[in-house]
Amino acid sequence: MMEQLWLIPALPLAGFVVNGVLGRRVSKAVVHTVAIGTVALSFLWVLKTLSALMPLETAHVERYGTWIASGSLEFALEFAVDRLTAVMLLVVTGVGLVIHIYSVGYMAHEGGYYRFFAFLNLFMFFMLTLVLANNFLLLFVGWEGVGLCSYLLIGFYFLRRSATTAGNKAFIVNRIGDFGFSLAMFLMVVTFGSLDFAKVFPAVEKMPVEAAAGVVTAICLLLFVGATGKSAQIPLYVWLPDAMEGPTPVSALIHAATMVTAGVYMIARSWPLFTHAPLAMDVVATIGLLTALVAATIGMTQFDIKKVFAYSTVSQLGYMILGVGVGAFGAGIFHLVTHAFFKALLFLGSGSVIHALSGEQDLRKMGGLRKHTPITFVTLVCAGVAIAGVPPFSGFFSKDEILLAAHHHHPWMYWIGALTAGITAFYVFRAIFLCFFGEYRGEGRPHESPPSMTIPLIVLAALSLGGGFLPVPHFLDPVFPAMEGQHESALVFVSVALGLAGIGVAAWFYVLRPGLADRVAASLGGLYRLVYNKYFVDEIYWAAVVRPVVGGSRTLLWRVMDAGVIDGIVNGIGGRARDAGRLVRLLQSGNIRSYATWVLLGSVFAIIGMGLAGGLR
Amino acid sequence: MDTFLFLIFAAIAVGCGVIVVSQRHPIHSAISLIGVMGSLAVLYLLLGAEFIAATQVLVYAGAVMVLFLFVIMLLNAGVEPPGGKSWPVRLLGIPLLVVLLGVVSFLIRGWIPVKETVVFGSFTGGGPRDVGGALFTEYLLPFEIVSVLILVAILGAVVLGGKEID
Amino acid sequence: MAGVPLAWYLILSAILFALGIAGFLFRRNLITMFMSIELMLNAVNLSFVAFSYKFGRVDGQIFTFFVMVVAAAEAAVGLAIILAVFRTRKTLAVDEIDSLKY
Amino acid sequence: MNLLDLILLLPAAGFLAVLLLPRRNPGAARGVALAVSLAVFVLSLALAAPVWKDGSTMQFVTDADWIESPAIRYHVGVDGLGIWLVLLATLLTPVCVLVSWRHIDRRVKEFYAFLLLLEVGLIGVFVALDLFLFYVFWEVSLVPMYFLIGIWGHERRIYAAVKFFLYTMAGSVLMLACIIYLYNRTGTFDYTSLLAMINAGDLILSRPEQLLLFLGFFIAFAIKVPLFPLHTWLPDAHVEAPTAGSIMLASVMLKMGTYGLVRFALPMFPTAAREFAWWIVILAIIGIIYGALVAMVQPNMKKLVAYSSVSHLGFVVLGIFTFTQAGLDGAVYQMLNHGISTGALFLLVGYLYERRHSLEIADFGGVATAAPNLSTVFMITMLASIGLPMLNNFVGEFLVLVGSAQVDFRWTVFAAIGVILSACYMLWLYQRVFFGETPEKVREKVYDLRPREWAAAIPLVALMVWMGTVTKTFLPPVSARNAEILRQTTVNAEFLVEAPPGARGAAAEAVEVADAR
Repeated sequence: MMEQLWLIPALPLAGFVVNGVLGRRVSKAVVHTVAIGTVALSFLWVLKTLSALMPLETAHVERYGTWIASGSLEFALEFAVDRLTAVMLLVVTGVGLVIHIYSVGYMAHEGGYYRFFAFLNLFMFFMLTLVLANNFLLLFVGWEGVGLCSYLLIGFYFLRRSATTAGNKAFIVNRIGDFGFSLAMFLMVVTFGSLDFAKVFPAVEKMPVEAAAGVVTAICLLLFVGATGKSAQIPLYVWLPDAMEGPTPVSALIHAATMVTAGVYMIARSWPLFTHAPLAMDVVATIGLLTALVAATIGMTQFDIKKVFAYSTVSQLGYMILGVGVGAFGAGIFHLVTHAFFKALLFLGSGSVIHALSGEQDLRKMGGLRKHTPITFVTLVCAGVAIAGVPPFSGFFSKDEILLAAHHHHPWMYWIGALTAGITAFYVFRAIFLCFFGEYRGEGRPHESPPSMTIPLIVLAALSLGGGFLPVPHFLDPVFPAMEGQHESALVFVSVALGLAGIGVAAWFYVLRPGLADRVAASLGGLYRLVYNKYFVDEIYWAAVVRPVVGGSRTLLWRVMDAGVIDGIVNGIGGRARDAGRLVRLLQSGNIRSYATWVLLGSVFAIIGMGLAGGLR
Repeated sequence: MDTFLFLIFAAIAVGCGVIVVSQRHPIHSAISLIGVMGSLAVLYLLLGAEFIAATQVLVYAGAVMVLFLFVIMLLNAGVEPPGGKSWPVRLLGIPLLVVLLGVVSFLIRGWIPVKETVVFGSFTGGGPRDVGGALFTEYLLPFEIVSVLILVAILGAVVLGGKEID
Repeated sequence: MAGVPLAWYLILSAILFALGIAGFLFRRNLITMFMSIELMLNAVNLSFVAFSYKFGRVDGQIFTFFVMVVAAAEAAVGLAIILAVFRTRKTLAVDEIDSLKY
Repeated sequence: MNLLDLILLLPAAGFLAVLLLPRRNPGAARGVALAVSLAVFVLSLALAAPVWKDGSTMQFVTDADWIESPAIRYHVGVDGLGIWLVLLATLLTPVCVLVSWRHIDRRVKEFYAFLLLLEVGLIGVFVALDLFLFYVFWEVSLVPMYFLIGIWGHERRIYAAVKFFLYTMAGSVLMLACIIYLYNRTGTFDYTSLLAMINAGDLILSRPEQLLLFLGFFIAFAIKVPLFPLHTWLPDAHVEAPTAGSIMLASVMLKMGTYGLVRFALPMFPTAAREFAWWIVILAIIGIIYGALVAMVQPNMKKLVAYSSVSHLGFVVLGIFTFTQAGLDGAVYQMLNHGISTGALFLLVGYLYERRHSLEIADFGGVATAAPNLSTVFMITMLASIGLPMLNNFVGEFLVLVGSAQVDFRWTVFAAIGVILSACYMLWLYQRVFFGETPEKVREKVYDLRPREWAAAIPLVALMVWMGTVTKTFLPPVSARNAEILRQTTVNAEFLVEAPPGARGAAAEAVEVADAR
């Protein structure tokens, strides 16, 4: 039975085409009606499809034809829905819809309104394609497509150089990740002769362990390279903080809730591969954990509110990667869902603050806003407690599940993860306290945002608070392999305690004893500067990669090699030919008697030759 | 008798030829050239080419050389100045000439046996009747073409010599 | 009856021809060079006539006839050119007339 | 006379007609050129359907005597390999006519005449089945391009034109020598007869013969491609050429080289091709990375696009010398893709030049504000060029890389680096030209697309999307022909097993490699 799955991505695509072609000529109302309408229809279609397909014990596959066929290779246009996809579909269309609505208010006074909504719709199309894809190639289509939209939307304010540079950085860093992903695909084609999930995964299962180890590990590591790009893990996380140059709804939708989690989704989706490559899994988990810690420490020191949340996103993505890395795929996806709620909320809330302050993003120029923007304040606190892992809010459930699974894997992973949870609580509440408590330190008159912005905030706040009770892990049980081992409930208290301690410290530093934070920072000296400057990673990349490549290309390859050596040889050949000509033309002296001599010389040779050959006989 | 005549006129021809080449003044060269041509006419007679011998005297020694003399006098050409600019001539001229002469003589020697001799009167096909017969039958077309050529040459000479070339 | 060997005629022709070349090479006066050419033509004519005798046919002489005619025409045009050259260059020294070069 | 002959004849007739037009009336020259080129395009569309049904055999064949001795035949035909390239040439000629409408303002009728003559040469190259005829068309296409660059180019046009001519000539002379050698061996220039002889084992070239002949052909083709390190004529030629010249050069002429490799070099000298494959692939990969790196630092837009061509065509050569179905299909597809997307890039750069009269990136900035539609079209083209999925280049690059992965994964790794770099240089270009504040000069001079310019750009953009999504329209005939060519390369290698002992080892190895795949 066909459920017309293709409609789900096609609707936003239609919105993109309509807005892209006509958007400049119609009013803003028409633009956002089209954009929101298509996404809403898509959301409804998801609901309809899922209710028709429930309980969805096995995947529902729809085939629309062949995309690329060459010899025995065939790459199909195939969409599939299973429970994992169902969760993702709901998150993407649901959060996407909320953020579309929010954007109406946020973008009301911006230029390029139609462009913004067209790009958002295009993003929805690619993200839904990514989620629905039933083979790696189609997944890759979505994967690259969302990267494109990310690029377009980060560089939305294209008059600002920093914005377009950030866009380029995002695209190129993602390209490096995609390089890994595509290599993984090629390796899969070579190994399994196909990219269909339905063919690759069973083939892995059947492979003997010894044969599988090498190549499957390689595939997994390459896939993970892709994931580090898209999901902003070490060493490719550097683009995400810069991506905050884009409008805030974009940061919420693409760079918090959906696109950046594609890596997590992809790893979870290809669990049959990863479970056959324990080494790769360890790498994944370690990188995830490391990213979570490093990003969290940077988050503690930043003053740009969006940068704080950006590093928070990187850190939380680290958690998810840790989750899937230790084999707790369900928990990873669960955290993905709850994170989509509370991080979207954090960004939208910060967007509301920025909107209230007419574009101010520096925490040092905020303060005391809880009186001016009460709804934003309340919803942001909701998000804060959710991310800090305070029970019984959503972050608590999902994060704890990951941490427990990590403990089961390696106890030290748990402790680092728990420490990170404490840091997380600290920096989120540091931001909230700096923003909403104390005295107002900026200029201008803050004002609460319009309902089109606050209503999405409230919806997301509700989801952040209650999202933990969604039975996501249980729902995903049939999809993923079962985790053995039992929960050690004592550990739960540790992480919760650390989280609460983080909130407490933040309150002590920024509410009770303002100024203490600066003294602590000063006493840490170099260490603080190191973290504040994000461990100088951008600078190191610049000096170690970008500059040598660009400079080397310019001087060595272009000037020396191309213009010097190759063209030198070519022009040299031409020049020598010319020299030879210059030499030979001296014969053409203009002196008739010389010519006569040459003629005579020739005749003598001719006659001698003919005589020798017997020609005259 | 044949040998005697041949040797005398061959000697005159070569002698005059050497003067033609060695004299610096064109008048001397021209006069000597007439001598060459005259002696050649005698040799033609010895070879039985009566008509050609006559033409040689009329056309060459008479008309052409007179033309030369006129031009020399018209231009008032004097003794040529010493020195030349062509290094290939100085370097290669004489050796090449010697080699050429040697090779050609060698080839002729090898080719035509010495016992094959020329006897005066043994060939009588060179009278005006014979030449005319061949000329107006077998060689009619070349003959006509040559007549056109001469016409063109006359025109060319008139045009070239007649006025200043800008 | 003893006659002159035919080869002698031919060698005489070769000598005259070589003299003609020598004149062309070593004389620097346009008119003398032109006369050297005439000398060469005459040398060739002698060969023609000699061969005409050898083969007992008149064709060689016909050729000589044509050569004379052409030589006459050539002399007319050539001397006209020399006149023209002299008028523009005011010299007959060939080494000075070398503007047609690289 | 069938349709294909008509397609060859019509632009030739147009060439003469335009030449005979009065010089006073440039409009007439434009009109005639447009009408003729459009007519040719419409006619050539009719070629596609029969070839699509059966891509592996030659269709619309005409085989007539041209010169009796030496036996040169007018033998033309089209199959799955040539059909899209023919269509590419016939499509881009009217586009070029439109592009040059205002841009070319002196010696107008000569320009269009040369353009039509160029079309004859290009179509001819892709349909000729007689080696000598192929060579003739090859040179026929060379001459008008020489004049297009040399007469209507920019400041250093003479240098560029001469360089272009000499480079290409140096290669094609080698090719001619090889063709003549083959003729002396077999008594025929006819490609199909030659192949038949090879298939039947009547013509067995010894290994040294094959190596030398292959090299002769290969160098001619490699210069045209251009393969690193024979590429330096390309940037100069592109920078100096007028827009239409650049488009034809990049889109169609470069394909002559890669087409020649697939059509002639591979099937006729399979042993040599396989023996050299390793080295050629290394050159191709160097070209991919090198071209991209050098493109990154170019201050001139056309040079940048030219170096990007070096990079893209590296993929094509890589695909060809994988000797896999996917690699070859990808390579041929990539030829078309590059024709469309790089053609469009040159078109758009040409538009920018018409406005600002500069090709220096530094002279631009903020064009997105001044000309949003132009920027959008450029964006789509750029995305196609860097291989975004759903646009055309992705399909080709993907297949090429799949093919290379099937042979040696290391190749794929290095070649894929080029994909990263392509994003770098293109995005950077786009940022510097289109984004940012609009300088005064740009605001004054840059206007948005005019209807005539839209008309030239839209078909290309449409094709980018079409070729990226519906590959079924284009790929099947190509695949069919490539399968045939692959079979041919193994057949030849098999015959060589029975050849003299010197060739035995290599040939046997080649067969083994073929079987292993």
